Amino acid sequence: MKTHASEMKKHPNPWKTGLQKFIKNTPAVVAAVVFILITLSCVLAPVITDGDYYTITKEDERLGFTSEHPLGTDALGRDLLTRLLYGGRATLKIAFVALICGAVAGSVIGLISGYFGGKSDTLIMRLVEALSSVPVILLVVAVECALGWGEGNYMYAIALSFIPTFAKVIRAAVIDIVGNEYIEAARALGCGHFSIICKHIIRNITAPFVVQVSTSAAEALLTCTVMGYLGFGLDPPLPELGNIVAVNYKLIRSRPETAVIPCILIVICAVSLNLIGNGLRDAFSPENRSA
Amino acid sequence: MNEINKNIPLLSVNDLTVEFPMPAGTLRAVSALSYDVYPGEVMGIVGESGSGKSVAASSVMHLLQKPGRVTEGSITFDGRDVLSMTKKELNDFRGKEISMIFQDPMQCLDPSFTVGSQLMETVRAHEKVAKAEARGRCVDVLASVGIKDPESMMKKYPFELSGGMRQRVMIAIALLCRPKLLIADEPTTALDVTIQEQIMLLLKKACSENEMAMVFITHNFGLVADICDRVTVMYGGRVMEQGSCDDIFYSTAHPYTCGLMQAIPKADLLSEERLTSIEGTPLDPMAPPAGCPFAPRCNKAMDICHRECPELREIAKGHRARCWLCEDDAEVSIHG
Amino acid sequence: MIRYFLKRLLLMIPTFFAILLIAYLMTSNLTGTIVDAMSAYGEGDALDSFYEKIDAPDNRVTKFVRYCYDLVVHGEMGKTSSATFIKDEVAFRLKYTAGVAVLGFLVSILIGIPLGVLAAVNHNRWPDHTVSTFSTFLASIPSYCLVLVLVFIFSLWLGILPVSGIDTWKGYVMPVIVLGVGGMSLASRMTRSAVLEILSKPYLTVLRAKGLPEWKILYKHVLKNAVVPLLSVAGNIAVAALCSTLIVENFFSVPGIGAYLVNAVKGRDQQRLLGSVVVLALIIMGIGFVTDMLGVLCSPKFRKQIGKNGRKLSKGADE
Amino acid sequence: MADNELLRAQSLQKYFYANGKKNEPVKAVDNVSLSIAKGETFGLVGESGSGKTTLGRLLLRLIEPQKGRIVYNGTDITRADMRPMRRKMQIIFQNPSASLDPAMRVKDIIAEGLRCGGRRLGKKETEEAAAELLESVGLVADDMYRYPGEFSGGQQQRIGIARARAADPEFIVCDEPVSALDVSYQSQIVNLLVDLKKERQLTYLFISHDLSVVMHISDRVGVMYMGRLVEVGNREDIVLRTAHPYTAALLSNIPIPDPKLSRARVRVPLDVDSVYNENTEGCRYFSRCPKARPECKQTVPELKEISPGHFCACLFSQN
Repeated sequence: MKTHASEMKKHPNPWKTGLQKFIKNTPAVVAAVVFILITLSCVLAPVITDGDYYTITKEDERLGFTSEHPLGTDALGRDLLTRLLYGGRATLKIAFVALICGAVAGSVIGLISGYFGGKSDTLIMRLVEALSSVPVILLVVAVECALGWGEGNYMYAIALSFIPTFAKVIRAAVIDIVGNEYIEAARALGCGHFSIICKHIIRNITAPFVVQVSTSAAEALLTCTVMGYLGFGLDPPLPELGNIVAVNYKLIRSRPETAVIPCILIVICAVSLNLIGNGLRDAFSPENRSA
Repeated sequence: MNEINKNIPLLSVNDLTVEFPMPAGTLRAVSALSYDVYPGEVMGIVGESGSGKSVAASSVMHLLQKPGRVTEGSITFDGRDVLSMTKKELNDFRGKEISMIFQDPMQCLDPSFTVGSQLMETVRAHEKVAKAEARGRCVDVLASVGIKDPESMMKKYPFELSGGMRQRVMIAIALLCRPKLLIADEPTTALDVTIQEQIMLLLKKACSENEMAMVFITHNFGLVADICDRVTVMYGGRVMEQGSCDDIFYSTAHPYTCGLMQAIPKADLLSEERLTSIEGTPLDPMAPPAGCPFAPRCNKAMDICHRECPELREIAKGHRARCWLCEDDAEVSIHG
Repeated sequence: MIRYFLKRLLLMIPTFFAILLIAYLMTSNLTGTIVDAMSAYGEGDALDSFYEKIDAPDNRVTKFVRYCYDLVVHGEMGKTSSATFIKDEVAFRLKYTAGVAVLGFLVSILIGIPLGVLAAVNHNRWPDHTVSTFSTFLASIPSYCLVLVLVFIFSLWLGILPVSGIDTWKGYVMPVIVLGVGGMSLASRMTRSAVLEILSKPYLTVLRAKGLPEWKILYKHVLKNAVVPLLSVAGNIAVAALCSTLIVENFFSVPGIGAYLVNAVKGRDQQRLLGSVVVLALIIMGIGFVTDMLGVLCSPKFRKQIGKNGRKLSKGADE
Repeated sequence: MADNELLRAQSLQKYFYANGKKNEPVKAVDNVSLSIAKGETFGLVGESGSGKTTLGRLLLRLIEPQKGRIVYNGTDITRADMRPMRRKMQIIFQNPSASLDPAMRVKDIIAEGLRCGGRRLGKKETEEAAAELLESVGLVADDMYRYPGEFSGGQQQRIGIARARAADPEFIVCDEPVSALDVSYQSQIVNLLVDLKKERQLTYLFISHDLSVVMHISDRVGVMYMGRLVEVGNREDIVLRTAHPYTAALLSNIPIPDPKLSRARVRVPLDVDSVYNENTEGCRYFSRCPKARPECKQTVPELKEISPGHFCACLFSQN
C-alpha cells in the first residue's frame, strides 16, 4: 500500500474543495485582504503610532491633515488616526468576542433542541422566540443596569442577541442531519448519544456554523458601533469606533471630514465582512447560492 | 398491438444532441438520438438513471432545465418544427397537442390551489369556453380516470389526496384537451405495485379510447412488455437498440439489453441462485469513453469496441442496434 | 379555528410575564442607584424613609406582584417621581414611535419585496446581481453614518429638511429614510431566497407543461404560494423596524419610546423603564401573533386541518 | 421454540401518536409475531406504509416497542442493554448516499464498524482490515482514503455492507438495500449479499416492496399489510399455494418482462383507492378485498397454520 500521506493528499477533504471554490470568488478574496489589512493595522497600533490618543493639541493647530496628525484631529483636538486604530482594536475585539460567545451558546442550544427534540425542543424554541423578539437596545439596557456601567458590558448583551439566530440555524441543520440514515447506522453500531454528537453531528454542522458566523460578523460590528455611538460603550476618554463618530458629530458643519473618515472605515469593514460572508456561503453551502 | 393507420410519424426526432454547459465542462446528456412515434402507438424509452431518457422526452416539450440546450438535430411534430417555435406558439402547443405526466405525484400539484381550479385553468388556457361547460368537461375527465366522486374532488386540495389519486388527477389534467401525444416520464416509479397496475390500465384505456400516441419512459422492463409497441433502449445518452417490443424481448441484438434482461430477478422461482449481472460502474458523463459507451462493462467487448463507436445499423425490418457484433454478420445471435 | 387562535393567545401570557420578570430583576438594583443619585441632595431620615418606601430587599417580590396586579387590573404603571402617570407619558411617546416605525416598515416592504421578487425571477442575470450587491452594500451602512450623510446633504447643503425635531411632516422624512434603507436590504434578501425556493419546486415544470404562459405562472401561482413565506418576512421586518426606530429616534431627537428608554436609563428610573418594556413586549408579541394568524388563514392546508380539530398540525410531507 | 431459531418476536406492537395521546394513533406495527431460523433469509414484503421498515427497526431496538417480546438466541433482549448485542445485529439502508457520513473518509467509517466489533486495532491494522473488507465487497483498497461523495450509488451501498460486515454480525437487517439502485447494480448487490451469506453463515431479514427481488433471494417470506402479518410461508408456498387474497393480488400485479405472458395475464381486481380507515375492527383488508364477507368485519383474523410452515391470517383462506 502506498504511503498513507500521499494517498490522503490525492483526495482532499471537503474543506479544501470549499476553500478552492472560495479563492475563485474574487470580490470575496479582495474583501478578505482588505479586512485582514485593517485588523493588522489595528493590532499593530502601538507600532504605527506613539499611542497617545488623549493629549489635546491647541486650538489653532487643529486644521487639516498635518504631518504630525496625518488624519487631522477630532473635535477635542486629539489625534484622529491613533484614536481610530485604538478604537478599531477595541470595537473589533468586543464585536468578535460577543459574536463567538453568542454563536457557541446559540449553537449548543440549537444542537440540544435539534438532536433530542420532543418537549425540551418546544420549550427551548419558545424561549428562543421570546429572546428574539426583544430589541437589542433593551438587552443592552438590561445588561448595563444589571452588571453596572462602562467597560464593554454591552458585549454580553450583543452575545445574547445572537443566540436566537444561531439556535435556529444550527437546530435546522441538526434536524436535517439526524434525519439521515448514517446516524441510525451509528446507533446500530453501538455509539451512544455523546459519541454520535461528537463524531458525526459536530463535523457536519461546522459548515453551516462557519457560514452563519461570517454572515453575522458584519451585523455584530455594526451593533457594537451603534451602541458605542449611543453612549452605552466605553467611557469617553477610551476610543471606540462608535463614540469617535459621536464626539465628532458636533463638527459636522465646520470640519465634516472628522466624522466622515471613521464612518468610511466602519462601512469598509462592514462591506468586506458581508462579502466574505457571501463568499463562504457560496463555497460551503451551495444550495442557498447568492448572486 | 393497434395497427399504425398512418405511415407518416406523428413525432419524429432525428439525431438530437442536448448538452449541459457546466463549470467543470460540457455534459452531453443525449447524443444523436432519433426515434419516431406514429399516431396511436406507444414508444417505450428504457434506460438506467443517467442514460438521458428523461432529457430525450423533456426536450420534445422544450422543458429542458437550465442550462441545458439542444445543440443539434430537429424535432418535428405533426409537420411543425418544435425547436423553432416562438413562446406564444409553444404555449398553445403544450398541453393541447402534447401533454406530459411526471414521476413524483407528491410534488406535481400546486398545493395552494384546489384540484378543480387547476383543471379549469388548463381548459381555459387553450379553449375559450364558458365556465359551466369547462367545469362539466373537468368533471367528465375526472370520472374517466376512475375517480369515484368527481364533484367533491374538484373542491379538494392536493394535500388531501394519496399518491395514486394525485397521479390520476395529473393524468386527468393531461387528457383534458385531448392531446395527440402523451409523454409519461416514469409515471409509476413512486407508486406501490397495486396502484401502479391501476395507473397502467388507465393509461392503456386512455391511449386506445382517444387514439392517442404515448412516449413511455421507464427503467422497468416489465412495464415496457406490458404497454409498449416499440422500444428504444438507451445507455450513456446514446440509443443502443431500437425495435418493436417482440424484437427487443425475443430477438435481442445488443449485449446491454440482453444483460439487463437476465439481471432482472423473476418471481417465478425458475431463476437460479445467482443473477447474471453486468459488472462495472456507471460511466462518467463528463468524460464518456472513446468507443462504445458500454464497452468498459461489456463482457463481449472486442478491442474495436474500445476504439470506435459503432453506428446504429438496421439489422432487421424496423430493428436497429449499435454494436460491432452485429456489424459483420447480422444473424449471429447474442444469446450464445 | 377560534380554539386555535385562543390557544395561541393564552400561550403568549406566560412569555409576556417571563420577559417582564427578567426586566424587573435586571433593573431592580437600579433604584439603589437612584438613591445614590439623590443622596447628594438630602441626608438623614428623608433618605432612609424614601429608601424604605421604594425598595427594601424583602418587599421586592411583593412590589413586583403589586406592579403586575396594577398593570393587569387597572392598566396603571405607577407614578414617576414628578407625579405624572407613566401610562400617559408612554402613550404620548408611543404615537411618535409608531408613526416613524410604520412608515419605515412600509418603505422597506414596498421597495424591498418587489426588488426581492425581481432578483429571484431573473436569477443569475443582471437584475439579480445588482439587487444583491446593492442590498449587501446597504446592509453594511450603520444607521448613524446614514444620518450623517442625510443631515449633511438635506439640512446643511440643500437646507430643505430640519436637522431634528418632528413638528412638521418634514421632520419625519429622514428617520423614515434611515429605517427604510436598513429594512429594504433585509426584505429584498429574505424575499429573494423565499421566492427562489418556490421557483425550484417541480410543480412549476408541470404548469409549463400545461401550456400556461410564463407571466400567468408567475403572477398567479408563484405569488399565491409566496404569500405565507412573505408574511413571515413582513413580520420579521416589522420587528426589525421597531427595534431600529428605538435607535434612530435618538439621532433625530424624536420624542419616542426609544429616547424615553434611554432617558429612563440615564435617569435611573425603574418605573419608566418597566413601562416601556411592557409596551414594547406587547407590540412585538402582537406583531408575531398577527403574522402567525394571517399565515394560518392564508394557507389552505393549515386552514382545513386546523378547522377540523383545532390542534397544532404536524408538518405535512408535501409542504 | 425450534432448535436453530435465531430470533423470535412475540406480538410486537408500536403505535405512533401524532401530537399527544388523546387522538387516534397510527398503528405502524400491530401485534406481529415471527421467528427467523439461523442461516435463513427471511423476506418481508409489503406496500409503503405497511410497517415493514418499522418492524425491522424494532427488532434491532433502534425504536422501542410498546408491547411484545424479542428473543435473540434464547436471551430476551426486549428491555436488555443493547450494547453487547449491537455487535451481533447490523443493518443496511435503502438510500446509499444518506447512509454514509459525507464528512468522514471511508477508512474511518469502516473503522467505526471494526470498533463496534470489539476489535481494538492500531492505525496500521485498521487500514489492513479496512482494505481486506473493501476487497471482499468488490472495491479497491485505495478507496478507503476517498470520501463517500466520490462514489456511485452501487459503490456506496457496497461500503455500507463492508461497514456492517466489519462488526462481524450474525444477523443483518437489509432495509430495501436495492430499491434505490438501477437494475444492473441491483443484481450486483443481490449477488454480493448471497455470496456473503454463504461465506459467513449470516441470517438476513430482507425488507422490500419489490416482490420479485424478495422471491428470488429469500427462503421464507412474510407479507405485511397495514401493520399486520397477513401471510408467512416458504417461497414455494407463497408463490404456488397463495392463501391470502392480498398476497394473490400482489403476485398478480408484478409486471412480467415478457410481452406475451404479461398481456395474457389475468389480474386480480383490486379496489385500490377506497378510503383506508385504519382503525376498523376485524380484517384491515376488508375495504379492498374482492372476497370480503360480513364476518370479516367482526373478528380480527389470527395467523393460523394452514399447512406445515405456512401461516395465513384470513377467515376464508383460498386453499
